[in-house]
Amino acid sequence: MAAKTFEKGNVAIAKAAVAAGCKYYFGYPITPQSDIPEYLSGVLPGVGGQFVQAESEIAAINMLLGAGSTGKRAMTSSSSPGISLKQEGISYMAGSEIPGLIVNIQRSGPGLGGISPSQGDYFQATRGGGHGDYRILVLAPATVQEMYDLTILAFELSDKYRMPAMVLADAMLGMMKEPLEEWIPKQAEEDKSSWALSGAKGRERRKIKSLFLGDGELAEHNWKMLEHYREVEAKETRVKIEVHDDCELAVVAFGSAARIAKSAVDRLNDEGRNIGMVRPITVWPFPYKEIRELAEKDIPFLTVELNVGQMVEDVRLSVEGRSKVSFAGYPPGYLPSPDEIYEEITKLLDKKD
Amino acid sequence: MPRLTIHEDRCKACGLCVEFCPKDCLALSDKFNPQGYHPVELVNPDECTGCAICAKMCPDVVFKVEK
Amino acid sequence: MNHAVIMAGFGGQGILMIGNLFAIGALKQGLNCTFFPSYGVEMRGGTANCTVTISDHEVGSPVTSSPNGVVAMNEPSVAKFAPRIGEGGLLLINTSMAPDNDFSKDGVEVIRLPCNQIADELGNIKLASMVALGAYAGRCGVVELKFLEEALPEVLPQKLHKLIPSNIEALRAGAKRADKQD
Amino acid sequence: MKTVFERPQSLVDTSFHFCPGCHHGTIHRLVAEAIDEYKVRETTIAAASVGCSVFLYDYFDIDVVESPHGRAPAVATGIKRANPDKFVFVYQGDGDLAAIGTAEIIHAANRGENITVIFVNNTVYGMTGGQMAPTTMLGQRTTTSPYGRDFAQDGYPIRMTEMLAQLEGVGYAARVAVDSPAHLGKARKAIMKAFATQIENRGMGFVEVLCTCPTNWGMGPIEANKRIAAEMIPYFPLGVYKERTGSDFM
Repeated sequence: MAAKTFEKGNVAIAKAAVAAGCKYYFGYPITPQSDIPEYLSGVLPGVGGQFVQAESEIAAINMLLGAGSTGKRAMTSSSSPGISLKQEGISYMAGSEIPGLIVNIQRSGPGLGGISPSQGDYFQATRGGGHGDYRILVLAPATVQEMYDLTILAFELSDKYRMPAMVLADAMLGMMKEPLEEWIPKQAEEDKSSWALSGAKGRERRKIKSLFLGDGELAEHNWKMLEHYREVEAKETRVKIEVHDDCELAVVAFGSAARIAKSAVDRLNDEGRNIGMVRPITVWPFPYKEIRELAEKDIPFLTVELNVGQMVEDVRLSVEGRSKVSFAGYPPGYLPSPDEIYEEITKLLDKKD
Repeated sequence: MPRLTIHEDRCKACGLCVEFCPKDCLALSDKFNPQGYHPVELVNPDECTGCAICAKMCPDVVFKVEK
Repeated sequence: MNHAVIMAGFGGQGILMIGNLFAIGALKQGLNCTFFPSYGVEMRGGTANCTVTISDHEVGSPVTSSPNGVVAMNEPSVAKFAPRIGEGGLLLINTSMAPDNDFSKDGVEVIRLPCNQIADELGNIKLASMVALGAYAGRCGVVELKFLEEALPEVLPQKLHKLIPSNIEALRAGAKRADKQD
Repeated sequence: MKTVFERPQSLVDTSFHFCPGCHHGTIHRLVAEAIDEYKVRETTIAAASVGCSVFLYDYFDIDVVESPHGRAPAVATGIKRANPDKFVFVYQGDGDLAAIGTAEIIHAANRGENITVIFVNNTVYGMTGGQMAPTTMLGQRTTTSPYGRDFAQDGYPIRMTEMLAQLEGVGYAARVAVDSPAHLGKARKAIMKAFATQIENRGMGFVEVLCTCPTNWGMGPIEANKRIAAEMIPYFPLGVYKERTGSDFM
């Protein structure tokens, strides 16, 4: 086992990108994710890569689109307002089936908002975000180690399914330090020679595009993408479930909210209650099936988010009315403590008892 | 004598070739091509010098010129 | 065991440095830990604070509203964080920067230590935060001093490594003075 | 018998969708001739833009990726940075390059991206139906300047070549036209130079091509062709605005 270092979440992402063989970074500075471009601007030139500080987030995402179209592992990173600007390019990448990694270290919105942690971009991330009808892979780490592990996984899934992938974290996970064990993926990078642009030498020319004007062409393309999505949902949904028999209530939370909620849940369980915890690791694909199975056991849910109610809609869709879904949300700009979540859970249990 | 090959089907009858031919060798014909245009035709083959100005001015790459 | 401590003071007092040192010391002792800094506007001249959470199991929340301890390097930090300390908690007040503070709370042990003066006596005023950390660590006992000393090379930038002995001295002096207060 | 003129090999043998007399076809052909001349067909990756030129990928026998509106220089930056051994060009209209994509072209130029840019200026938005472009001439009526472009209302037509030539990252900048055999010869030469600039690693090669949009100008192809010399060239002077002779980057 490699020695652990004590690392910032943002740096863990940057290190994971290098470990995953990503040599190309395109980005524009924004708090609280600038550690990522700062780290990579130092490292990438030394590994034969390229670091480009773009003139805007719009340019950066399109540089990613360009590099991705040639099959090269590449990435961009930003925080909420910058991710909004990238939506155009993400839509084009999705429509053109170009892989690439987008990191969103969420801050508080709307607008310029603030730089404190938030989960206000859940809808934007999981519903496509840009125009059209598409999905991208969205992975939600909750520890610095997961910032590393899921970044590598995001590259792999993105290549495998030719879909843009997003690591959806926030200012808390980006700025905090935790022990990190670095590792190098053994899995060889996906062979992209069957579709990537490389110059039409000894083969037919290739077009990578999202414009389909022929009769029925676009619908056919979108049906094909939908098939992809269904495959991803079936194979790549990841969720951490800690629910025991006779569970009184299961808390559903992802990312930093899950960290805070976990402390409250641990405290209640130490006090003799039986509270479960469900933490989606992929938020698209969302673990609908897994949550529905818990609902079938009559377990009620409390969704905890650092927003005023986004993922809770997915939880409600999961249970399809089978059990009660409560919500504890904290608007962008406010960071709750474990004690406050403890109180929320206690209130719910009191009502039930 | 130069040889002018006209890919009539491609012609959109914009007339730039006719306009710029220094020897007035070209004209738009009365017939229709599959695109519904009156394609260009060589009406004065003896005067053609193979200068290829028609080919260069044509936006639709209708001509091939040999000499 | 779960121990959350908030360290706070003016920017430039070495707050984030001692927070890091405490965390890495805990790591060296075989414990789990998280370090969550305040950042952004506060880094530019105002107050700085960080939360270090140490646990013998997986660390849950990296933030807390009721810390087990507070290291307050100046007056505003006492006012802001000390009232949040939970039962059985520990507060270190740097009396050099908060001379008249008389904060007290039931169930909270208070160490009052003139960290700047002690550092000055050691020959380097910049060691004040190390004195404070030594005092806090020595008293709360969550992380042994020897692990903090071991962690120093990882926290101090290379160019300050020649100052490791004086940093060790400051840690030990803090621990010793805090001990004497009983 | 010797072939004096024929379809360039890297131009796919198919009809253009462009309107009669539209110069896009002419410019496509010139670019294809340059691809053939420099034998880069098998190493070229182009970034298509949005507008009438979006179908570039149907006409060139090369690898092409489509870009969002205005972003082709950024897309090309990504391609070229990740693949410095490939030949990368963009082909953009005036709405794409000089309006929505102004930031992308200026900064790609300023970074000295080693790419070739073909900028098609026909003073109007073509595909969307003849709206006013940043290059629309003063007094020119379009569907969104029904009283004619007025500088007090809409500003002056933008001269991109002059602007970009100022930037150190640009190795070659020229404005040409394709309205006469003489101008065509110079246009061909300029496009070749812009290709060579990239091949010799001398930064961005930029060629602005003045051309017609007979349909949206409401003119016949010949009348439209005459407008270039009569109205456009006096405001958009032709010529080479910059040409680095060697690797003289600072």
